[in-house]
Amino acid sequence: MSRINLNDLDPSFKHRVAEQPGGQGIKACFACKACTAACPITAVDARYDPRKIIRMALLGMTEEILHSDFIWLCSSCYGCQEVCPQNVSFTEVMFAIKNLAAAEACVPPGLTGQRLLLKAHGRLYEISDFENEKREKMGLPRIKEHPEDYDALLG
Amino acid sequence: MIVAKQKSFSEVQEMVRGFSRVLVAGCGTCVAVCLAGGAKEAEILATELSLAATAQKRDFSARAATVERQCDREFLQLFADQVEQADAVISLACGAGIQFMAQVYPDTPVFPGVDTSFIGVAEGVGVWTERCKSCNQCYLGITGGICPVTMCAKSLLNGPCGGPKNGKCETDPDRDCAWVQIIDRLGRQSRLDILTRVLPPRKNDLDTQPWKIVRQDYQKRFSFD
Amino acid sequence: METDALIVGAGVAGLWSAWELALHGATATIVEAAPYPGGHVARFCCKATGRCQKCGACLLEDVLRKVRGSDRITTLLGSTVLEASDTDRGFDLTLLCRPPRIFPDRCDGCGACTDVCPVPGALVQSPFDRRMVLDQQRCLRFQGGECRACEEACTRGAVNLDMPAQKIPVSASAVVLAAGFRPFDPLEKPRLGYGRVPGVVTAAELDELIRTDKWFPGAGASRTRSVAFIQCVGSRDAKIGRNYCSRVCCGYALRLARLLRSRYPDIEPTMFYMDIQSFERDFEARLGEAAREARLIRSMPAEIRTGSDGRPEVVYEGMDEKRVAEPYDMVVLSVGISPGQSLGNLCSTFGIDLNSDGFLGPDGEAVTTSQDGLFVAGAVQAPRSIEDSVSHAIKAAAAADRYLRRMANREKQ
Amino acid sequence: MEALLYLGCTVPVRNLNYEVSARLTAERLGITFRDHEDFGCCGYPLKSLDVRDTLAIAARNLAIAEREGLEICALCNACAGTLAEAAHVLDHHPELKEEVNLRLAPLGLKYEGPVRVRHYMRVLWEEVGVEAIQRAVTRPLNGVLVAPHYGCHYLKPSELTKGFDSPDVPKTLSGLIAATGAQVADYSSLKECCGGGVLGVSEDVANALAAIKLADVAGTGAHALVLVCPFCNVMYEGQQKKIAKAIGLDRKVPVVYYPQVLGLALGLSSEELGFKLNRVKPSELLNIVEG
Amino acid sequence: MKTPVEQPIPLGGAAPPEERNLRKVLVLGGDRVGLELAERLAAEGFEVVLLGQAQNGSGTGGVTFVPHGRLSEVRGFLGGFDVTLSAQNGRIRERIGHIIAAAPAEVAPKFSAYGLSRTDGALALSEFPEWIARSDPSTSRDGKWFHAAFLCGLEAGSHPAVFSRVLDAVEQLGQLQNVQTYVFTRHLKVAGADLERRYRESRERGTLYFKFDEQGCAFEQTPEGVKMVFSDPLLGREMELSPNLLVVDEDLLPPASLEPLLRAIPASPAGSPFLQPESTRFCGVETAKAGIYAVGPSRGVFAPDLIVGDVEAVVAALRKPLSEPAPWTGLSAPEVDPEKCTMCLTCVRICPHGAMGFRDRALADPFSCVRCGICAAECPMKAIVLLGGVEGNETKAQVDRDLARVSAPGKIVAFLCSRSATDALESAGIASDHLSVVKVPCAGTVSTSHILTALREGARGVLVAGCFKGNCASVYGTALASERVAEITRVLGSAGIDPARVQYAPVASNTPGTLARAVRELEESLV
Repeated sequence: MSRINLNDLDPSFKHRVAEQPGGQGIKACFACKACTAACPITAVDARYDPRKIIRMALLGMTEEILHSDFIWLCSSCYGCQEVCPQNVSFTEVMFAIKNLAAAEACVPPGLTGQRLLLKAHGRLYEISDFENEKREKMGLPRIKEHPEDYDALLG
Repeated sequence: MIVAKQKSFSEVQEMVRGFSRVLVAGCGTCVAVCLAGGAKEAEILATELSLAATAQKRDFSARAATVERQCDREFLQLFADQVEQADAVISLACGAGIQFMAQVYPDTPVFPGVDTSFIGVAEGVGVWTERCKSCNQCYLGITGGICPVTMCAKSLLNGPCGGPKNGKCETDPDRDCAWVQIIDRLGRQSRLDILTRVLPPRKNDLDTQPWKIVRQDYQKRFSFD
Repeated sequence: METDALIVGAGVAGLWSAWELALHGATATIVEAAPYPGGHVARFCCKATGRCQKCGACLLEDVLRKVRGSDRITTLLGSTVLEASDTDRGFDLTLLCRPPRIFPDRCDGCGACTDVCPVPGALVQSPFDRRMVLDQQRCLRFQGGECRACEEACTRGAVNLDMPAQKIPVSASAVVLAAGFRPFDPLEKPRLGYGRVPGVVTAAELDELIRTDKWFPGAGASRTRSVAFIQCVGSRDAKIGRNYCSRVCCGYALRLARLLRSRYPDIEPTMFYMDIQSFERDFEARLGEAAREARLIRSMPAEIRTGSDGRPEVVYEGMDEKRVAEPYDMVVLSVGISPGQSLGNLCSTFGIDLNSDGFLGPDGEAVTTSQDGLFVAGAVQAPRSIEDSVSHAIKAAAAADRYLRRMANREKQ
Repeated sequence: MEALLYLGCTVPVRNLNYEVSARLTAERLGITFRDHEDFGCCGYPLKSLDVRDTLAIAARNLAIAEREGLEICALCNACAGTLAEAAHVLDHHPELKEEVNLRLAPLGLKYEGPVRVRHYMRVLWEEVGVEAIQRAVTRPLNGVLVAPHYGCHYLKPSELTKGFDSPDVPKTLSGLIAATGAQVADYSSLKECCGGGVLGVSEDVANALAAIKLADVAGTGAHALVLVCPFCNVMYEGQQKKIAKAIGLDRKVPVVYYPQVLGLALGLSSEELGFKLNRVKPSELLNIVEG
Repeated sequence: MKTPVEQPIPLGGAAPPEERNLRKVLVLGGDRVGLELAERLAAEGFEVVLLGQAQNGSGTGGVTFVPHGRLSEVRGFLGGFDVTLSAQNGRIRERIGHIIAAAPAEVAPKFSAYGLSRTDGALALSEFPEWIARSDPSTSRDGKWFHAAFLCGLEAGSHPAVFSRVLDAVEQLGQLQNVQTYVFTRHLKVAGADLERRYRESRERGTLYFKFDEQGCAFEQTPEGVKMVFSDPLLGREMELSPNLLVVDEDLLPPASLEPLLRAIPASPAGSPFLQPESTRFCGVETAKAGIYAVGPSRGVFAPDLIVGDVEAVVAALRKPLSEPAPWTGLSAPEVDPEKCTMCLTCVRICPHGAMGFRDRALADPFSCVRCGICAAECPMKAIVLLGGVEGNETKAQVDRDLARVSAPGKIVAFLCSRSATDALESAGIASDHLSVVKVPCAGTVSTSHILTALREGARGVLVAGCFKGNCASVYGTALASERVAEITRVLGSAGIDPARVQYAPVASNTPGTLARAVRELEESLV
């Protein structure tokens, strides 16, 4: 990997992340490494490493982070933020970072599909008559969809 | 001050082998000051000898006694009773004291408990250095108060030998070269011109090695003419 | 009863302030809740490894010797301050003095009482002379129960639970609060396995075991070789409101590690840390030595759990592997210094506030408080090492002495 | 007690066994579930794209509950977590609440808060209690050995679960299982994440996570893995075949929902509890209980 | 014999003063601390000579300023120091009651440690306040970020006092727009009042920290500026930074003016620049010599708030009424028998506390002496005795008296230091029928002849139990005692006696096991 020149990085990135809901804590990190030790994803895929991601964000390696595939690997298990002694809600910070990536349209395709589903049905799974009949057979109440509300909310 | 150092215990033990009543005689002046033969050392040596004898189940006793100076007959006479009861004496005085002790008590074997080392000074706690060879022809007046006879490994009188390195003696890199120091000192005092005078060779004949000094003025007390 | 200075706490700071005040000619009364003096330090062992490691624990015995020899100092053990009000001459206080329930001259330290006592820690051996002492703040009988097991078990008639506690009014011109600290309770961090995972102890527990000669590495396959020290347990942790460094634990752990190794050279210590906080004069040299003897790993473990072989396992981020679960024979938690338990009471009794870290008195190093004539000394005010507590106590005594002189002058006029 | 039952997206379509057993057991234990037809998705799936969208959607559901004056009881860990977290965030950040309410206004909804959101297990633990469950048990599940799986959002973030359970030393699900008379299997990867959160991004990573627990639980010889979340179910039941093949697991791990286990202990039949919908059949377990 | 290193002879020098002036104080100052101390003392009625203070005070009476003055020699004792000062207008001799070293720390920028030299873009930490007063990094470069790097204990450990000053600077820069600050360090020392909180706040404002372990940072300095090349310990990737401003930290060192005082305190360890011995027993402002006090940097304390506390403590120390120390030993100061004293000056030179002087014979200053008894043990003429004893008017030396009372035959005679082993004995519960105990004030009290006497009287073994090395309150009492034991065991060996019969054991007052083990090991070696 080529040498990183700090003069070329983007010191404002950390402040931008901190402005996102949930991203506030990012700058408090003092790199104790407990988060990585608690991360189940790191254990199976070395590309994902909480303290490295937070380091890259703090250093301002904006492009490398937002265009990466690894930020989407967070399973949002909250393990990292439970162990953090500095109250960095890292799971929320990851959402904040992913939101920034999404704003730049760097999103895995599956996720945008879910958004469309919600707009269309107000649910991840369409409720067809077939579903409701199956439910009725088991003595369960029918379910309604409210796509208009979700469509309105999601614009 | 005369500086001496204690002989090893085994050497002392060996000397008095075969004697069973030993007096350990301390001297309260030079050897006390250089922590080799004062009252405490005398007592310690006596106790050590007794302990060793006890361990070997020998009939033995050692006593310690200390006087102001063993180089004076008056003080030595204070030992009379103790020497009477002893069959040998270990003197912790300098070589002079030991000999005088032996002379005053000619019937009793007197052994040295210390090795007399030199005439020197106390540099600090437990550190003594030699300053004088008692050569009887003192040059200190022209060598800035530093004795080349004592301090120079070759006792040179006319400047360094050519071997000193960084101000140290060629025989021992820890030892200051006397002549470098002499030149330094005289330089500080702006008296270097003194050294332009060449000193004649040191006299080494019988005239300069007096074994006796007699002050005629005191001797005259006894003459009535 | 009248005294120039009332000192709350007979730990190393309280004792030292009393002694310094006595040197100034003042009289001092020390009030200590525990049944023996010395506070936490009384349970610390000497960490010397053939040479002194400068832990400072011996300073307690030094000052106790002095305090015992001083006729200007009165020490009331088993006693607490019930009420205090300030007057124009100082403070009027009411003390609750609980007489010692075990007569030291009859007790031979046989331990029969401890064997029958239902409350752990209520009857303990004095750290100074092996005799037993009763902590009335734990004893069932003095907490509203009816137990007399120890009295009945003692064959020498050394226990007497019936002497009445007394309320004693005291007027004091100055008060020095030296109530000490509370070690962080590692149960507040359940992921570190304390109390659950076998082989996990606090540094202070290990310390006391060594002091009382009860710690041995064992033999054979179960011999303790690998020992992990976990730093910053309850320190530098904003999540639990401890946004401060406890200052002493790095040095404490390094000393313990070196002590263990000096006694049992096959012990291999590992230290998990963030930044090593020690800066005594010759520290860098000693850190170098310590680093050769202990493995230093800059990583905070996420969890300590019971491994498959029953040993404690430390889960941390390693250098190459991301998530390492490493088994150790023993895991030592370097628990931090927390504000003392009784601080809330002291605050309301004396009308002062906690500082920003939750300790008593002002921030920083000052020994004065918002109340005239009220001083703080030692770890009651901030985390402090033994040595620092002593120098802080000397300063507190200095300030109190100045105050006492001012009061005396005013009275003269 | 009475609560609005929040089904979320997956349960009412894919996990009818969970829903039916939850409703039946609740009824037996004196919990009244009310349905609300306006509930939709909790908002969790959009959190990666825009946290504000998630808050708005969650707030919609919360506002509905608020209007009804009832708390929400959710069956899914993610729904319970997302709704509870949204309520927590909105209650603590007035500026976000204001923003969200602007978006809700056109729908005729407003969130004032607070609204309480609890997982069904939490309701069981806190409202019914282990002792009452024990008393209600008519058919103790003696001889049954099951492994609990809590799931991440059940225990974390602890700001939301404080006072209920500990993410470090979880105990409630084990306690609830023990109340049925079944034995709780102890295994080392108890707190491991199922991986469901990354399934949409990387199936490999998700499966690798789920595999850890499946292998572990298989090793304990438990009769079933007990879940309380449809997300976890996707991994442990839905992906089990693939994972088993990939890691060479020769033993199937039956997967059941806690209310199914509880239902059995309360005397309900496996048929009533929807066991026929369990894809990895807990035949051994059912054999022990129903013979 | 090799030429020995020259050792300064401690300047107990003169005889203890007959009259003491405790109201006159010499303060070695040089900054605000010295001035404040002088004024505090003057306000309490002391007559103060303030040395080295260039600026004039606020005009408080009672302070004599000796600007640019230097201490050149100290002799004497508490209440009667004969002090020689070199001042601008020649040498001044003064009789002084107390001497306080309150000079500021030497501040040494660490440019050379990093291979850097000072330039406009590379400053020392102390220069930062002046730099920031005349620079405005945030507006000078139109929207581009200004990068400011601080070094803080990068090559070795730092000190909280240094980090606190780095934080001061970082906090100032943190107020500005478009300034990115970096701190390069090794172990960040946050163990000081408020430092952890300020550390966190600095991160919140955007400061980035690089904490190196073994690997460091390379500096390339050109006329254009400094380029730093390093591997980020957290990302493990090569990085470079060309800071617009590089601020180099500084070492805090003790004041250089202490030499004459160091010579006046025999217990100053060779080569140590500090006035207090390393021993943990010295934790206030007092040094090993009565009447000489060390404030802040002179005793190794650099944190500003701690120095303020030192000032308070030293003022109080001077207020204390004069009292003979160590009443709990029950001993009075050493008496020197004029008949026996041969004026060898061993006691004057060996006393760690500089408590011995001489006139027509050696004399102890009772206010400087701590009753350790090292002088008596070392006197070659057995001329010194420590008088007294707990029971009152004893007329014999305490140890000799106790030794005469113990029953030695068949027992282990244990000489126990009052600072350590005596306490340990109380809590150890050692069966006392094994031991004949002689309590001594310090292990250094036990002379060779005491040990030999015990053996002669039939002791099976002799244990000298004192403090650990580095812990002795008389600094080297321990070392002297163990050396004496070593010498005796050498002699015993050549005398055919089991050398294991005499042992020195370091023992801790608070860890009774250390004594129990020592006794057990000695007994086992005797079997």
